[in-house]
Amino acid sequence: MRQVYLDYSATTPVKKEVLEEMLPYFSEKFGNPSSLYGIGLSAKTDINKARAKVAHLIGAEDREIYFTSGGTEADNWAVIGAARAKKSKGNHIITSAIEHHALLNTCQYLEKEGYEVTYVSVDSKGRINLDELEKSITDKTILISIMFANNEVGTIQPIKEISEIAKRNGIWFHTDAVQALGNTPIDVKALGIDMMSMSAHKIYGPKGVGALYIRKGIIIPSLLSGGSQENKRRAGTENVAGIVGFGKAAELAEANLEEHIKKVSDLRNYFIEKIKSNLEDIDINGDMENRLPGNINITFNYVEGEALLLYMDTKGISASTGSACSSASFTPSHVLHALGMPLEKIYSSIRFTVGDFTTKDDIDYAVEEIVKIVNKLRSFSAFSKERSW
Amino acid sequence: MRQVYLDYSATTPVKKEVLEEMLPYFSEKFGNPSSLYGIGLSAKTDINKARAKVAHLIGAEDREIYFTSGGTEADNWAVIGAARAKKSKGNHIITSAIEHHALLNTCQYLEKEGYEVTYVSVDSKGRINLDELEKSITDKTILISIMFANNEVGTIQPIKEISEIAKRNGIWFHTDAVQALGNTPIDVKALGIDMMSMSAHKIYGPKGVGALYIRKGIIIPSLLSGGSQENKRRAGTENVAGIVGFGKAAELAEANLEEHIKKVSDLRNYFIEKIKSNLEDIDINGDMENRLPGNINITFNYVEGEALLLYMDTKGISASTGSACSSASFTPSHVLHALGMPLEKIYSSIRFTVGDFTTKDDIDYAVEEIVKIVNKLRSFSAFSKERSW
Amino acid sequence: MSMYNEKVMDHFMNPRNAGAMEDPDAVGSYGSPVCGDMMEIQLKIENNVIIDAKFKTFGCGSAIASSSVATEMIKGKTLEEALDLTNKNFVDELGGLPGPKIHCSVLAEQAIKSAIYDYAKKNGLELEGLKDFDPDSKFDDHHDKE
Amino acid sequence: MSMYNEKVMDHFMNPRNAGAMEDPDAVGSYGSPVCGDMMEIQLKIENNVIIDAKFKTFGCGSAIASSSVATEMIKGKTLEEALDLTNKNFVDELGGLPGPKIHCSVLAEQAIKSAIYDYAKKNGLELEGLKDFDPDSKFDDHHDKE
Ligand SMILES: Cc1ncc(COP(=O)(O)O)c(C=O)c1O
Ligand SMILES: Cc1ncc(COP(=O)(O)O)c(C=O)c1O
Repeated sequence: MRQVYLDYSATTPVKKEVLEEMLPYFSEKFGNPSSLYGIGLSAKTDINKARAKVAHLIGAEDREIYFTSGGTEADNWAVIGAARAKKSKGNHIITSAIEHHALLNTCQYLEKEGYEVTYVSVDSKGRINLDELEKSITDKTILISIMFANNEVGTIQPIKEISEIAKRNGIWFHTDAVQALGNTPIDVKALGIDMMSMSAHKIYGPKGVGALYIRKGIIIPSLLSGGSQENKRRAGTENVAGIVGFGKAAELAEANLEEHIKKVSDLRNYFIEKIKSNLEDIDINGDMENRLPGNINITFNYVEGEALLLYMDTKGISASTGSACSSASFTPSHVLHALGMPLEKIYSSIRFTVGDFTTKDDIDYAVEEIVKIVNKLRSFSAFSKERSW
Repeated sequence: MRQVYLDYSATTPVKKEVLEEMLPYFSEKFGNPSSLYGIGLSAKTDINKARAKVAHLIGAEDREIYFTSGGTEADNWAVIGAARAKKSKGNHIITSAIEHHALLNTCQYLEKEGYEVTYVSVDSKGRINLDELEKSITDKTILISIMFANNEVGTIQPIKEISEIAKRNGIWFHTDAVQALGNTPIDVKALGIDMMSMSAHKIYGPKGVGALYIRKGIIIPSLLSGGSQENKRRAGTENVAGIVGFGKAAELAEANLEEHIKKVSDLRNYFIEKIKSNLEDIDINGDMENRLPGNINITFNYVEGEALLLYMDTKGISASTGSACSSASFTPSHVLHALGMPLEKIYSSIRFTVGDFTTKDDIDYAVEEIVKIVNKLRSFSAFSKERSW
Repeated sequence: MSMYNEKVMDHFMNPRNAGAMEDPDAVGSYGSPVCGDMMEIQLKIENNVIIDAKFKTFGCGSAIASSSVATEMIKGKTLEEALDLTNKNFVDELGGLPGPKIHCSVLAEQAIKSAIYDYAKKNGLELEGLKDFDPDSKFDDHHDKE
Repeated sequence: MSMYNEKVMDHFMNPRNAGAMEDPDAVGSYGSPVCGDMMEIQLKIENNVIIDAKFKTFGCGSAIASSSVATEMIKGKTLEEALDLTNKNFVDELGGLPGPKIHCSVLAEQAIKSAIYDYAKKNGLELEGLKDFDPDSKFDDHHDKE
């Protein structure tokens, strides 16, 4: 059966060039980078080459990049690290209502310890309220953490404006750029970012490796302690193959950035136009201006999302309701909720993301099948245009 | 140049069968295991197959295995998790003086927070003092964490006796089995272990993946929070390829256990006999009875370890001083120190570990070269039998 | 690979009795769009026997499959027999549902009860199986909250 | 691949002047086995000029390479000239050492000073370059502690 993968925000396939670069590190160049002999030292050198590539993609210095086991660890580390480092200054953290659970749940963990967290609201397009952000700052505020781009609706935040507010108030600014990386230009220096989370598997690299950018001068305690890897800030034998793969993926992302954005946003717009002209009663969610190039979020009114996903799956079409990691948990998306959408619409919403391997033909096929499926499901839905909810 | 790798305790090459099993998960079966569609669900199923293999190797139930980014994360999680979970009961942790830094540094981190830690001493062979352990228990003791086998001298601890002491006193017992796994039979139920750390790259699996066994009934908070992966106890998109590789490595370890132990300990003994009969003034450290099959730790009196390692490296022979992760840090081994060795002997000690790909011929070559090197370095050392330190 | 077994998938992909009928003798519904699940059922009844059933469901795979299998199972049954069926019977007939999805089958049970209640009310029947049925009961969120 | 550059590796693998001589005119040492580094140096001196040097070192790669390059550099130099050499000169001559290893080169500087001090004492010389040299100074741990 034809397979059309439209869930690049959940994860991406490892690109051929990336896998090729990784392969020697499993069984040949397998040395422990902390060792003093040849195959150990060369592994260390190769990790540092990967570090330089990731740094270059975001305009950082090499030594400001710390490899982690993924975006989740980077988010946990940044927030818990800032909380511990700034304990004597205060206990207040500002974030947004639409962050990824890696951030939200870490904040909740800290709340149980007595930290206070403000969740700034967003408008119906998913852009945070800058005024509200600035007003929520107190003299106890130690961290502002606002995601660069949202994983469900793709809305890109006004990062520069946020960093200026943070700077003006002498507060550290962290951003979760897991979705933004490789999908929009990022220059951490120009944007005034203090810490930034990244993940390899969203940019055609392997799963289980990510990085935290920590601006030099910022000192936070380790989340994982032990050996003296990563300049003594993140312990654990390095996932050498994974890191090398992340480096290569970053290099490709940088080289292809413009082309990628153009290609993917064209496909996205084609998808949206096509589905709009073939189906009634659908809503396109999010912000068409400040949006990740590949993101499409649609409410198919009167059709429940999981049912739609499963029908699509039988046609080889992959997409998701909300973020992948909550797909299996059947809870309505906190992001769409924060955008002010009613629950029934949230249940009827699907995220599609197109990527580097998507073709126009894929979209023609997908839209055609989706239209058929939606019409079928609507034919026996308890709701309809006539009997609206 | 001939390469003879004698540092299997630092890391192991990924076995061919393991890599083969991993390969499809990078670019083909690349789905996010939290997704609802085919390639996501099958990734999830394959993770659970790997979980079953790891569980089987140690006699655990599948659902008691939680995958992590490595041994370091497992150690950090177990100790910090227990500390947080048992906060209301007490603040005292008992461990040993010869633990890996992943454990020691985590304890130190907790000490800064006000926890109290007792570091039980070991005898000259590296076995912990059970009496001292039991006497150090107070009504505030919440965790006993003693490593299964030591990474530097290979000494295996009396795990059953320790777990009985823990049980008798109603205290959780964690063990760092990163080095023991695949090198000695482990049955967590028979041994009464509550939590156990493991790492794939020490058993011919990939770097950057490990696991924590958490006995059912034990509830500790997550170290990484976010998505609902790993039964909601360890967030982060799963390193699917790595986990599948760990599963395969565990399966092979179980199938080959007896043979592996026999082969590797024969090689170890051959190495020791051969070097003893060709060099004077060397000491074999550790315990010849309770020892990991592949571990050899030798003091080459009057010859500094790093110099020896580098000379060996030029002959293609890889070994290490102390643990790999402290090799680069030039601090004398805390393990040999705890065994009561004087500093000059610590500086003159080297760890060799033989493994599944080591041959007798490798050892003949290595010993021959090592003898030449030691004699050369001794010829211009400031110390000698005559001018002893 | 799917989260549901083949039988569930079959009922989900090819739902039996989906849609509406003309002049139903009984109509019932259960659920709420804000909970993500809503089922409407229509019945044709002759001599106390359900001779036809149709459903319309807004809901996930297991809600649709349960609607399908439930309408199949009640056809040919007397009202009392139909009232005896519980969501467990539907789940069993489907060969099982994933743990967090079992509650979705309650939808069908309750919608059927609601339709028969409607019929009983209109026809002045007193049915043992409706003794504990409260047509105004608040719709509980039958999804696992996690 | 190695942590040291080629020149360091050359001096380390093929140390110049390693070993001992007969009837040295001066002997000095520096370091301590408990610090993992100890160097002994022997000099032959004629007319205030170092005409031969030998060393014995227990220590790491950079300690041995520094010993080798230092003994090469002082040969042919007057005592004053030799005293002027610092560990930085040895490191430069070696083309650099890794950061945490630079301190190991201090070993050679101090051992040379100690030998010349021995010679000066035996021969009643007063050397400007020894003004600040304290032969009984405690040996500092020159390794980075971390
Ligand atoms: C915005 C965002 N943050 C964090 C994460 C977590 O990253 P990882 O899956 O690498 O742990 C994800 C993806 O899952 C994400 O989309
Ligand atoms: C005893 C012991 N514990 C923990 C670790 C850390 O494991 P990892 O390298 O997977 O983080 C190691 C190895 O480095 C080890 O030998």
